[in-house]
Amino acid sequence: MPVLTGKELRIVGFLCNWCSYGGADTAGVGRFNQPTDLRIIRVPCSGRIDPLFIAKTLINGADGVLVSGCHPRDCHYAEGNFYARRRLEVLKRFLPILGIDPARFDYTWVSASEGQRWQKVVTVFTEQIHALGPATRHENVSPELLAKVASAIQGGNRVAA
Amino acid sequence: MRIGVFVCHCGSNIEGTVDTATVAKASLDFPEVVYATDTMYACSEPGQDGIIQAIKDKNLTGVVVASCTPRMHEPTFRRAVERAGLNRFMFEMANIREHVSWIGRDREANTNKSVDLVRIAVEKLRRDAPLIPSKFSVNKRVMVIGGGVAGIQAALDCADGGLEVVLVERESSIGGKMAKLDKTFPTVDCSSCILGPKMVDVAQHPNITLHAYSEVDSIGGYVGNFQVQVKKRATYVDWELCTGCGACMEKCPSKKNPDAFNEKIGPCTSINIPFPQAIPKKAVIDPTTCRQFVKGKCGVCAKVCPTGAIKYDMTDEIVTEDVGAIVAATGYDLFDISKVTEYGGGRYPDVITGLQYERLLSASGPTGGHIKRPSDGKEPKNIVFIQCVGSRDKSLDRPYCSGFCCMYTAKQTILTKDHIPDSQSYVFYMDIRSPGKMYDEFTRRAMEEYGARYIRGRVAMVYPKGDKMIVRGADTLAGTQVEIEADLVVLAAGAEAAKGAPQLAEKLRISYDKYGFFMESHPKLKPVETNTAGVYLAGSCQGPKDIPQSVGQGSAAAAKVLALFSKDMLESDPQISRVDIKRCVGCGKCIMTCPFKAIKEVEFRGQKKAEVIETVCQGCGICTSTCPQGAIQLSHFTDNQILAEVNALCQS
Amino acid sequence: MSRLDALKTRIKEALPGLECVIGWQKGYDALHNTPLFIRGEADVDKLEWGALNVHNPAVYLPSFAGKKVGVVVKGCDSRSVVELLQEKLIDRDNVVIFSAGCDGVVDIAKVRAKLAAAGLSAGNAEKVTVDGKTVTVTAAGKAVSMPLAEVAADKCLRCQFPNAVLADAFVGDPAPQVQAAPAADADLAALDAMSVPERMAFWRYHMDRCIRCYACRNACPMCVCRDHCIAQSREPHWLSQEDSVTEKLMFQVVHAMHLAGRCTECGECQRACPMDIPVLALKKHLNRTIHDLFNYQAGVDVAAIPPLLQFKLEEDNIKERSW
Amino acid sequence: MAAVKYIPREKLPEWLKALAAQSRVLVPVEEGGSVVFRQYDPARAPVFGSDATAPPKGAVFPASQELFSYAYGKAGEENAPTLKLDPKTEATPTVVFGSKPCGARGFLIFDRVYMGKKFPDPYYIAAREATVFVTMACATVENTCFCHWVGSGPADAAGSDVLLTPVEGGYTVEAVSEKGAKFLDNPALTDGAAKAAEAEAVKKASREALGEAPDIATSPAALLSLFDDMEFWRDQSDKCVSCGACTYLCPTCYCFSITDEGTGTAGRRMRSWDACMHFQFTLEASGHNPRPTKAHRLKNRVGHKFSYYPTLHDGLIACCGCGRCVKSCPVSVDIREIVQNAVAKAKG
Repeated sequence: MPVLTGKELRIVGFLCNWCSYGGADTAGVGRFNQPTDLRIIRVPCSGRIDPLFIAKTLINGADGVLVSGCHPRDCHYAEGNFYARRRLEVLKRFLPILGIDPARFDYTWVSASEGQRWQKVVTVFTEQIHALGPATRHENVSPELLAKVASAIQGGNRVAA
Repeated sequence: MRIGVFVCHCGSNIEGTVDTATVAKASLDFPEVVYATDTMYACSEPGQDGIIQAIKDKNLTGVVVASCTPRMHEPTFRRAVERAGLNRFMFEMANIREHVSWIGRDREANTNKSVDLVRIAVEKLRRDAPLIPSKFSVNKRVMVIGGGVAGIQAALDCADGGLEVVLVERESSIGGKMAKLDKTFPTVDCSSCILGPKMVDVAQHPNITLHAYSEVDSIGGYVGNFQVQVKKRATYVDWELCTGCGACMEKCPSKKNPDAFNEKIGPCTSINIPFPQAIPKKAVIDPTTCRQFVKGKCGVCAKVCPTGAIKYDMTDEIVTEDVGAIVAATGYDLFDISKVTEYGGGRYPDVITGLQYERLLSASGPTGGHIKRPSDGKEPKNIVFIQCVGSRDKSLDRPYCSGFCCMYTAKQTILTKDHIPDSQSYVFYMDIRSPGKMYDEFTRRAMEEYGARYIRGRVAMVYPKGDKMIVRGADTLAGTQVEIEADLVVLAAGAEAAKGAPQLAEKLRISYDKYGFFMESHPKLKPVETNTAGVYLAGSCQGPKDIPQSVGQGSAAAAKVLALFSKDMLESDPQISRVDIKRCVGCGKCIMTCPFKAIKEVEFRGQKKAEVIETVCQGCGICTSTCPQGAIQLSHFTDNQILAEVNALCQS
Repeated sequence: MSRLDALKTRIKEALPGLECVIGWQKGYDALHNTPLFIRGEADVDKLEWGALNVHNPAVYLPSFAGKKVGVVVKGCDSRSVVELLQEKLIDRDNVVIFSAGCDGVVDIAKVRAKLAAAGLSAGNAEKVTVDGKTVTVTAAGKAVSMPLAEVAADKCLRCQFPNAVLADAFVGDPAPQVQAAPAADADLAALDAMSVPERMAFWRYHMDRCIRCYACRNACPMCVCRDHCIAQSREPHWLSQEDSVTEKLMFQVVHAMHLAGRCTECGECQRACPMDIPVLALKKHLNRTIHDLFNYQAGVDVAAIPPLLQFKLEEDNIKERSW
Repeated sequence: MAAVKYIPREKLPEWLKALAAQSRVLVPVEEGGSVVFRQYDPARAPVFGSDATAPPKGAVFPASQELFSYAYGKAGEENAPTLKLDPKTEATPTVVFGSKPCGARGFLIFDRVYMGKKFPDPYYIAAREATVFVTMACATVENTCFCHWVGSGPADAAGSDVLLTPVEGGYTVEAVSEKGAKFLDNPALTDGAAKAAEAEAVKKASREALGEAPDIATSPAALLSLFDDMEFWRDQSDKCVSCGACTYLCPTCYCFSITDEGTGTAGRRMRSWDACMHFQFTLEASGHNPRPTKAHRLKNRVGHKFSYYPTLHDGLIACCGCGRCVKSCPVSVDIREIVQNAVAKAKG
């Protein structure tokens, strides 16, 4: 029973321990109501988040991935979120070429004190994913779309030919 | 592995919206889970005993507790499983309170989500390995950054506790903001009379080394073994020789410089000792105004100095201090009142800050303790105090209360009446915040005994009319507009983070909030700790505080340092990165990206390899996400563990 | 003296101090050259220089770690050498770079298509001549001429570096600069024109026939994990042994992301693919992103730091989302 | 054997449709510039002219195959683990239609390994028995073809069940096995006696186009004698990039590895193609690798095909001469050249 069918979508969060995981805790302590879809994976630092984790999660069929770390300059490890910012931005721009809607992935910064901000981020992101609906996996591309793309390529050995 | 899962009710905190029994039952379907139960309070003594008993009875080799945030009780439960004979890292938590039960009322969805969180905790635990900390020695010296009252207290307590203390002060004297105050509330005793002796103690304490006129340049290392580079700024006076006699100040021809110690309402000489009780009492030349520097000729001070201490060619000097702990006590600065243009601060000389008013009240101030307004030196009769200038104001991005302004304004109205018996003080306020011992009584006295007129309402604008300042505002209790002809307007400028605080926080690798105040480790339970081991906070650098609170925090931080140094060896956190030497190709990308220089290149059978320096590694994992072949793995957060969590959530 | 003869002369001079010199020679038929490892003077005369030198010999350099080798490079290949030097995967003192101006190489797949259009099979190629701007292939007794511009590798159509960016021995006249032709990026343009779901279908269509031989990876000079690649060690378990489209695509994503900011677009991944899967498009797309975000291009500066291994406190081109 | 039949080119779809009604029919089709075997779809015209990029190996020996699925459970008070296995040996009846002779012949090499008495492989046997090969003799040959070196030829029917030969207007059809004979019973097929001579001419012409094969009869001994000559193997393997293209595209390469892929308490045991050109092929758990370099690995690949296998299997060379390893190699490593070099070197 991974998600409640019809009610929830599969949304995975990667949160740094020091800021955003704490921010999510603060939101909880403050009883800030949030949608229930998100499942949080705790990592020490946003710099620990290999963008490939996100690619893997989305390719494996998650409907959305949310990453949150410390605000720039406020990283517990000084520099982790600066590396993360570059890598995550590159990934975000890479996703659409793979056929994955980039709106299924967002990254942001939430500090341990920003419970309300966290509530807002989760709510807005969850709504965004629900607006997109369940993600299609590459295996499940419709035969019609596959045929359409195949016929456009037919006869060539390169993308455009 | 044999895994036990304990699902906590947390009284009704979790059980209220999560069916914990169902979560426990569902957990039994997860791989290698052989025991699962719900429990009333997992963290309580019977709760912990239950876990320990189950580990023994069921031969568990790993434990998952589904309860509150691991940021709260992970250490508690790790100690519990350790007491039962397991390695304390064979433990994972599922946060079903802060992340589930407290953020939604849908019991079905919450229960289902809790099962998922236990599922990923189990998958992570299955890939946990026992970790054993290594020990390292502690350098039992402490650095205190900031020589205000909080820093002084921390330094003295540490020094009295037998530690070597290095105190670093940005200005040429310690004392901080308190040294500028005339009297202190609610006792109205003389600020320098109570602070002065402590400053002298600092100077005389054999365990304290003071670097005044100095700043922290960079910080390396880790708890127990920090290396701090301190930049001693050039004073152009050899302090070994300077006796503080003041002859140079008498003869200095450049006399009209704004005096920073006097909050720029009085002049000072280019070579200066800020105030008579300064510690150290040594002169400093300001090269931006000194004629020797500006015009290239003068040299008067060098001629008159009886000890030949003047050194125009002095340069900044870097000294390295090795310490085991650091207390940050860098205080606060004042909100820039010129940002509230309708009050005219910065434009009209007779609109001043509360701290400037303190200098006017002080016998050692520019007016010798006589209240004379800056514009024409006349004694003011009608004085208007405006509260919350740069505090509790969202439009200025200063939503917080600075805490101590209500009290010092009350004190200032009392002192005003003492100085000028025929004067009248008016105070525009939003609310009076006086929750300390004897505080509310004190504000009452200001109103009732000293006749200060408190007007609840905001001031709309302040403008000059002849030699008066017209203060126009609202009296919300009377429901009327008020206009007062004032001789002097005193703004209770709010406290804000000290200049350069974020930069220092970055050097210390501690967090700071959006206003620049340093973040404590826990707002209630760890108020002087930070998230960086070995770095503590004291005083207003964490948020605005009055003197007793600052002193209390100084002592608290000292107690933390003394407790840390009570051990000869510290245990390093074993959650660090490790290199699989077979897979490492020696490309050095991890070395390039490590923020702590915790990875070095080594030769292994003629090949370049990376090696982690255990005590330096902080466990951030940047290296792990940088290494393409996964040769360097952060223990407890390995690629395999995170992938297992991902797979547990995204089963195809 | 021709470029080839000049190269031979310089290699002969240097050979005694070198483990070997890597270049090209004639292959199994007229259409195929193949990498050459010159270990003795007799081998030098096998060297070829021209449009059939399609391979990037930089791929072999890291395997000679600790030994001093020579390598003959085209302009594009030299960028890989620069990148290897930058990442300290090879030692500048241990590599001698020979080069000459390059007028472009053919894309065998395009030649194959041209021949097929003429009713001929590339598998029957008997003779190939490259004369200035024209390639003439004789197969089954029939000669077919094709403009080099129409059968050149895509990378040649937008070549910025027809002359090596780094060389110890650059011989002959430099080759003229190339005017970038839009056809060079037709692959990206086609993908750009597709909707996001169509791109998903596109990869589903192509990755389906991937045989997981990892020629794309092994031909890539920047894939330095080699024997320890997670694709096969499956430790860490980034990829499973399932031969599903998602697993195959995931490998391409791993490859592309590991190359982000490092890929010089030599195109070997796609050229090497026996199943003609257009995997280069992924890297080209990433390179475009890297260039947009960080104004960076790999393989031109030995002293540069790849953009994902550094950062700026304030990024110029990354806009934070407001919530 | 039955008499030669004939089918006009335009009637092929009719026959294919009839076959597809009974079995899975795999035909070579163009896909993104490559030719691969895919389930017959009347909308996609098969490509019979040139040899497929990938041989029909996967029809019988899939790139990745589930051997069985498993699920762990728990039982009793103590939640003792239980295991449920679900093996999948049944095979789908399949017709591989339009492979070249070399593609079908490859399975002869498999058969001796997987259908032997010692270790019969139920998965392979089931799939092999369920598959019929309707093979297309070659009318043309390519530079990389060398089937005639290994005892085969462009019209070799070994391993096939039906042999088609392209002639003017269509194909002659001959059953070459009893299994194949049953497939000729279709109205689209007519008597082909009149075309038989033309078909024979086509076969002869393509065989002649291959020219004379060099004598490599001594290859088993020659390769063995060079086993320790690592300089020889270094020179042969210098340009190899250690990918698996040659192996995975080879109709005779039959090596596999086995892995369990599970999530949670359930999973599948997979058998997948493995490639001896990869470092991991012989990597031992200790970290030791008896074939640490590509020279060792290439030596094994060539040695296995032209020495060790024929020594064990009555001189049968484990190569069908399709030339895919040469044609698809990113750096044109040429196994013919290596074998000849070895034979020459051994002669001295």
